[in-house]
Amino acid sequence: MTRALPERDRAAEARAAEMEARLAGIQREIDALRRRSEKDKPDAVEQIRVLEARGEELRESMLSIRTAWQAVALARHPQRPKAQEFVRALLDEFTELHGDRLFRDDPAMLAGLGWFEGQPAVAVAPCKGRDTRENIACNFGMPYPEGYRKALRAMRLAEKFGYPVLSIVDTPAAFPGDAAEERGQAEAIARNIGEMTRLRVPVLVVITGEGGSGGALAIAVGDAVLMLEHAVYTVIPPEGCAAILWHDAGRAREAASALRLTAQEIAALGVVDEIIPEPSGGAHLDSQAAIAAVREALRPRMTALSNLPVEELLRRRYAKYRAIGYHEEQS
Amino acid sequence: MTRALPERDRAAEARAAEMEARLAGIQREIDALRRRSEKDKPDAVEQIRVLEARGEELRESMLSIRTAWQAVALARHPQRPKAQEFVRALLDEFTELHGDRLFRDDPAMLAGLGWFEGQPAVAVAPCKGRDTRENIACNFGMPYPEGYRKALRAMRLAEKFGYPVLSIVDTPAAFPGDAAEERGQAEAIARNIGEMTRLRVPVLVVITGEGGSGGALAIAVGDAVLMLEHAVYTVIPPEGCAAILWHDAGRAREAASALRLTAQEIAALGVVDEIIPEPSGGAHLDSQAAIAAVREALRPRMTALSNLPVEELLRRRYAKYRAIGYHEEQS
Amino acid sequence: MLNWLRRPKHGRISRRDIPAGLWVKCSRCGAAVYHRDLERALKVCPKCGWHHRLGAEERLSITLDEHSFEEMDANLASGDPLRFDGYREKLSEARANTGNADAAIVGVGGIEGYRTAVGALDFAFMGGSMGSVVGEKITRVAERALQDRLPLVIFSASGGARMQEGALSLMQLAKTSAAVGRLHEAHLPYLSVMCDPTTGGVTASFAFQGDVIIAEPGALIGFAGRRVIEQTIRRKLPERFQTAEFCLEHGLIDMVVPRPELRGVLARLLRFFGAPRAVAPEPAAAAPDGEAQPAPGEPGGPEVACP
Amino acid sequence: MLNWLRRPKHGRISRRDIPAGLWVKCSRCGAAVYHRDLERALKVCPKCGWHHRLGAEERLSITLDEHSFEEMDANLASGDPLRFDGYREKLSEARANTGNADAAIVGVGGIEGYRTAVGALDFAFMGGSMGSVVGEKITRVAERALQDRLPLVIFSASGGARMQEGALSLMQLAKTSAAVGRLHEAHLPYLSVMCDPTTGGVTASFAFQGDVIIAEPGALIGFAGRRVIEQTIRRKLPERFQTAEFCLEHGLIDMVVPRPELRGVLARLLRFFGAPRAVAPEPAAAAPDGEAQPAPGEPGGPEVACP
Ligand SMILES: [Zn+2]
Ligand SMILES: [Zn+2]
Repeated sequence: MTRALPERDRAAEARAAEMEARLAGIQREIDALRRRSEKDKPDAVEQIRVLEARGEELRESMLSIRTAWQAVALARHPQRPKAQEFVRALLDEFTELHGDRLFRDDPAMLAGLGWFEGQPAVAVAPCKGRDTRENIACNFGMPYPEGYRKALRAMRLAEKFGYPVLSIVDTPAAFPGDAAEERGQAEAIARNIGEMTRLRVPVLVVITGEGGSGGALAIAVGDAVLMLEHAVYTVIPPEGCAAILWHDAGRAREAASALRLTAQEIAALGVVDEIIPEPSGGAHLDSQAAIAAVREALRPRMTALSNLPVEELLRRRYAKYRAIGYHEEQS
Repeated sequence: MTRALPERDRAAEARAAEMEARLAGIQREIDALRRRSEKDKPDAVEQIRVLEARGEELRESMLSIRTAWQAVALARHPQRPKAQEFVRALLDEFTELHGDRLFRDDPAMLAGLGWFEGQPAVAVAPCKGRDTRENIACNFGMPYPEGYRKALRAMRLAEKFGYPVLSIVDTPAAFPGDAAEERGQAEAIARNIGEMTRLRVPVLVVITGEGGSGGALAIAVGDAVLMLEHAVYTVIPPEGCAAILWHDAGRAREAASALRLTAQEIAALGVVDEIIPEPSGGAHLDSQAAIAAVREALRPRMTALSNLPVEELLRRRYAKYRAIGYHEEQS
Repeated sequence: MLNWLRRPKHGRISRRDIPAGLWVKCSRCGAAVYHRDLERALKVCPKCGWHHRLGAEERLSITLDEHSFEEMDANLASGDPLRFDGYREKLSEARANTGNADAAIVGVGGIEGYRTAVGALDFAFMGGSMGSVVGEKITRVAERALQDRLPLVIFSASGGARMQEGALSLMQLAKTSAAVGRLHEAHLPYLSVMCDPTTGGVTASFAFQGDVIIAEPGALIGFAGRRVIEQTIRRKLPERFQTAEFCLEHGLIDMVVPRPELRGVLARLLRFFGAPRAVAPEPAAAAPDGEAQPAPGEPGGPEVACP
Repeated sequence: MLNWLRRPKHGRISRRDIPAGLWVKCSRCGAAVYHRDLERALKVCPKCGWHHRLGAEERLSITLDEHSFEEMDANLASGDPLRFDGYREKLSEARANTGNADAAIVGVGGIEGYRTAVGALDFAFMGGSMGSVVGEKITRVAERALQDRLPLVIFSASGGARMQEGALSLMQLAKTSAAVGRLHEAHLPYLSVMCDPTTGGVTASFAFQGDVIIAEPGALIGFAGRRVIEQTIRRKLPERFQTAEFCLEHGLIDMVVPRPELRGVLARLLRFFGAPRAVAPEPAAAAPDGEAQPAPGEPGGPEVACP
C-alpha cells in the first residue's frame, strides 16, 4: 500500500510567488526600456542586458525551488520536446501507422514501428504542435476515441509479434468534446486501460510533459513507468480542480500544489518507478540531452523486461497496480 | 473441390414466364371486376372468387417449377418470416444486446442471448421490417459497419463463455451508402469473416431469405450452414448482375437463373450443408411451421457440434471452406 | 422493501430516519408524492417516471434476495495520503450523512437465488467518487468473484475519480481494470449497471468493461462534464446529451432497464451466464443492527460452478 | 526494370510487345510521355503523378529482387462451374490479352533480400475478379507462408468477386480469410498493398486483413461501387470519395506510399517483422522465356526464422 506524503513546503511556495512578482517587475522594466530604446540606444542595451541576466538568475533559482505550479508551467512549456519528437528520435527506421480501422485517423495520436537500440518496438504518443497551426491540426494533443483505438491497435500488433511497447505521454487530457463523447471516449479509455493491464509484452511508459488524467492513463499502464523531472501527472487539471473546489479557476496554482503532481511527489506515491533528470533549466533548453536521458533510462529496463517470461511479467504488472492506494481500517 | 453444375432447365424457365403472364392476366381481370363491384355486387364477388382460385392454382404450380426468379421473389416476399422472428421464436428468454461499443446501435442488426432447446446460445440476425415504416427504421435489412461490429461483439461474448452462435441470415446486402463506406464497410465485413473462420465455438447459420453477398457472408461463416428451401444465396443481386452484363437491370430474371442462387443449386455447389423444406407454398404461408422446421434441422447439429473438441471443430471448419472452389489444371 | 439491509452506522444520521407518511416533492416534475408510495415504487416517481438516486444500501436491498448479503471490508476507510486541505472534514461529513465508511459497499449476495459478487457505489458519499478505498473494494470484490468463480455485478453512481487523492485515485482506474480483466480471462461474467450519474474515471474503467452494460432510464453517463464540453465546443448541448438513452443510440451500452425490471433482467443474465444457485437464503445471517460479519468464508457452497 | 519477370504465356499477345520509343498519352492528364520514360518511372506519369495500373507480372518484377521469384501454381485455370453464358469466352479473351491463366500470380520471392511469400492480382484479367482460382491461389500462397514461416505480401487490384462463379466466388472470401487467419494465429506478418482499384469482395476479405495496409496514391478503394452508392443516396459523391487518401483520413489504411518508395517501405516492414534473409539471389533461376519452374522446394533455406 502507498505511503502518505509529508506536509507540503508552504514556505517554498510563498518564496516562489514573491520571486515571480520580482521577475514580472524586471520584465516590465525591460519592456519600458525597449519602448524607449530608439532615443537612447547604447545605454539602454546595456541596461537591458543587466536586467535580463538578473532575470535569468532569478528564473534559475525559481527552478531550483520548483513549486508545483512551476512544474506545470515547465511541463506545458511550448519549447518542451514533444512526445512525437521523443518517439522519432528514440526509434530508428520509424514507420508511422495510421488509423483505428474503424472511423478516422486521429492526428492527435502517433503510432508506429521502429527499432529501439536494435530491438523492434511499437511506439505510441500523443501529438502536440509547435505552433498554433500545428496545434490546431493535432487538437492540442487531446485525442479522440479513435486516437486511443489507433494506439490500442498498434499495441495489439506489438503483442502479436512479441515486441515491447514504448509509450511517451504528454497530453493535457482526452478531448472533452461532444463528438468524442458520442463515439465513446470513456469506453475507449476504459478498454485501453483494461487491455494494457494484460498486454502480453513489456510496456514501457515515459511521462515527458503533461500526464493528464484518464486521457494519459489510457496509454500509460505499464511495467515500467518513468517520468521526466519536470513533468506532471494529475487526476484533474489544476484549473479544473480549482474551479470545483473554490469556483475560481484562477486559483490553479494552489490546486497544483494540493494535487501533488510533481515527479517527486508522484514517485513518492509509488505511481512512477523512476524520475529521469532533465538538462539544467528544463528539457526545453536542450532537447537532445533530454532525449538521451530518456534513452539511457529506458535501455536497461527494456533489456530486463524483455528477459522476463510473459506470465511473470503479467504477475508483476498486476501486483504493481494492485498495491497502489492508501486506506485505513476503521474499528 | 466443388463439382460443376449441370445445364439449366431452360424449358422450365420459359414455362414459368408464360405462367406468370397468365397470372398477371387473371389479376388484371380481378382488378377490373373490383373496380366495377359497386354496381354489380353478388355476381362480381363470385367471379372474383373463381379467378382467385384459378390464380392460386397457377401460383402453386409455378411454385412447383420454381425457377430462380420465383425463388428470388419468395425469398423477398414481404410476408416471409423475418430473421428476427426466427431468433425470437427459436430462443427462449431472449435478451437483446445493443451497440458496437464504438459508434452506434445499428437497428438493421439484431444481436442477443437466449436458450435454444435448453442450451445457452448467442444469436445474430439482420432485421427487415413488415411495412414501410419498420423498413425505414431498420434500413431494409441492410446493416452499416456498426451492425456487423455489433454482431461480432455478440459472437465474441459467445466465444468467451463457450456458447454456440446461431446466425439467421436474410439481408439484401450490406448498406451501400457513403457513410457506410467512410466507416469501413469492407473492413467490418472482412473482420467478421476472418474472425468467424476461427471463432472457438460452434457457429450455426441458417439462410432464411436473401443471402446477399458479402453483407450476408459477414454473419454466415459457420460449421453448419443451412438454407430454407426458397431462400437464395448470391454473390451479387440479380438486378446488379444484369446491369453489369447487359446494361439492363430489367433482365434480372435471366441473371437470377445464370447466378444459380436457389437452395438446390447452392447445395449442389457444396456451399450449404442442408436444405430445410418449407411449408407447402412457402414459409410466408405458415411462419410457425417454417420456424419449427428450422428448429428441427438445428437441433441435432447443435448437439453434434457442441460435442466436438474445439480444435477438431476449427479443423473441420477450415477444411470445409478450403474445399470450396472449382478449377482446372492447364497443361 | 428498502429496509432489510441494515448495516453498522459510521455516523448518526440516516436517510432511513425520515418518518413514514410524509409527502415528498419530486425534484424532477415537482409533483407531491406520498413518501411510502415513492419507496414502494423503488423511488421511481409515479408521476414523471424519473428514477431518483438510491444510496448503495438501498440499491443492494432492492436488488438482493432478503438477508442474502454478506458484506466484505465494511471497515475500509479513506486516509488522507496527500494531506489535501479539507479532505478529512469532507470524509467525516460524508460518513455522518450516509452512515458508510466510504462510497462503495461490496460483498456477496443472491439475486433471485443466483449467487453473485456485488458492489454498489454511493453518490451521496462525496459524489460516489473513487479514491483508494473505492478502488480497493471494487478490486477485492472482483478478486473474490475470481476466487469463488462467481459472477460480478457492479452498480455505478459516481462523479469520477476523487481528486483529493490525486494520482492515487487515477491509479484506481488501472487497479480495478486489472482486477476486472482477470474475470474476463477466467471467463467469468461481469455485469455493469450504470445509475444516475456515472461519469469520469468510473466510466473510464470498470463501468464500461462489463460483458453486458445496463443503464437506468435517464441516467447521466459520460466521461467529460457538460460544462467542460460546452466551454470547449462553445455551444449548448442538447438536453438528452449523455443520457442513458443517448448512449444506447450511440452503441455504448446494451440496454436501458427501468428499475422495477432490473432485478429480473439481472437474474435472467446471471442464469444465462451460468451463475451458481445459492442454497436457500440464510434466515437473517446478520443481526439487523449489530456488528457486520466481514468473514471471508461463504455461508453455503454453490450447487453449480460458473463456466 | 519491368522486364525481368518473364513467364510462359497462355495467349499470344503481350502488353510487353509495344515497341520501345513510342509516345503514349497519359490517360489522366493527357500529357504525351515517351514510353521508355513512363516505364522507367514505374508507370507513374512524370507530368501529373498518376499511378497507372500495372499487370501482375509488372508489379512483381518492379517489386521483387531480380530472378528471385519462384512461381507457384501457374497452371491453375478457371473452369465454368455454373455454365454461365459467355464465361468461357471471357476467360479465353483475358488469357489471350494478359498471357496469364487467371487474375493472380503467386509464389515466393525476395524484396531487398528478405524472403517472402507474395501474390499479385491482375486487373487486366477480367477486372482482377476473384473466382475459385484467385481464391485458391491466395489460399495456397498463404499456406505456403505458414508452412515455411514466411511473411506474406499481397498486391490487390480487383473489382471484387467474379460473378460468373456465383456463390463459389463469394465463398472465396471465407476461404482466403481463413488462410490469412492462420498466419495471424501463427504470428506471421501479412502486408496488404491496395492498388488501383481494390473494391468489392477483395476488400471484404484478405485486402483489409493485413497487419499493415498500404495503398498506392490515388487508388480507388471501397466496398460498394460509386454508381450503386449514388443511386442509393441520390447524391453525387465528391471526387476523392473512396480514394486511398480518403481511406487514410478515415482510419482504414496505414499509409499511402508512392510507387517508387514502395519496395523500400516493404523491405523496411519485412525487416521489422523478422522476415528471413534470402541467400544471395540465384543468377537467373528461370530461363527468360522458357517453361516455368513451379517446383515446390525452395532454392535456399532462410538464415533467420520469422518470429
Ligand atoms: Zn416526478
Ligand atoms: Zn499524367
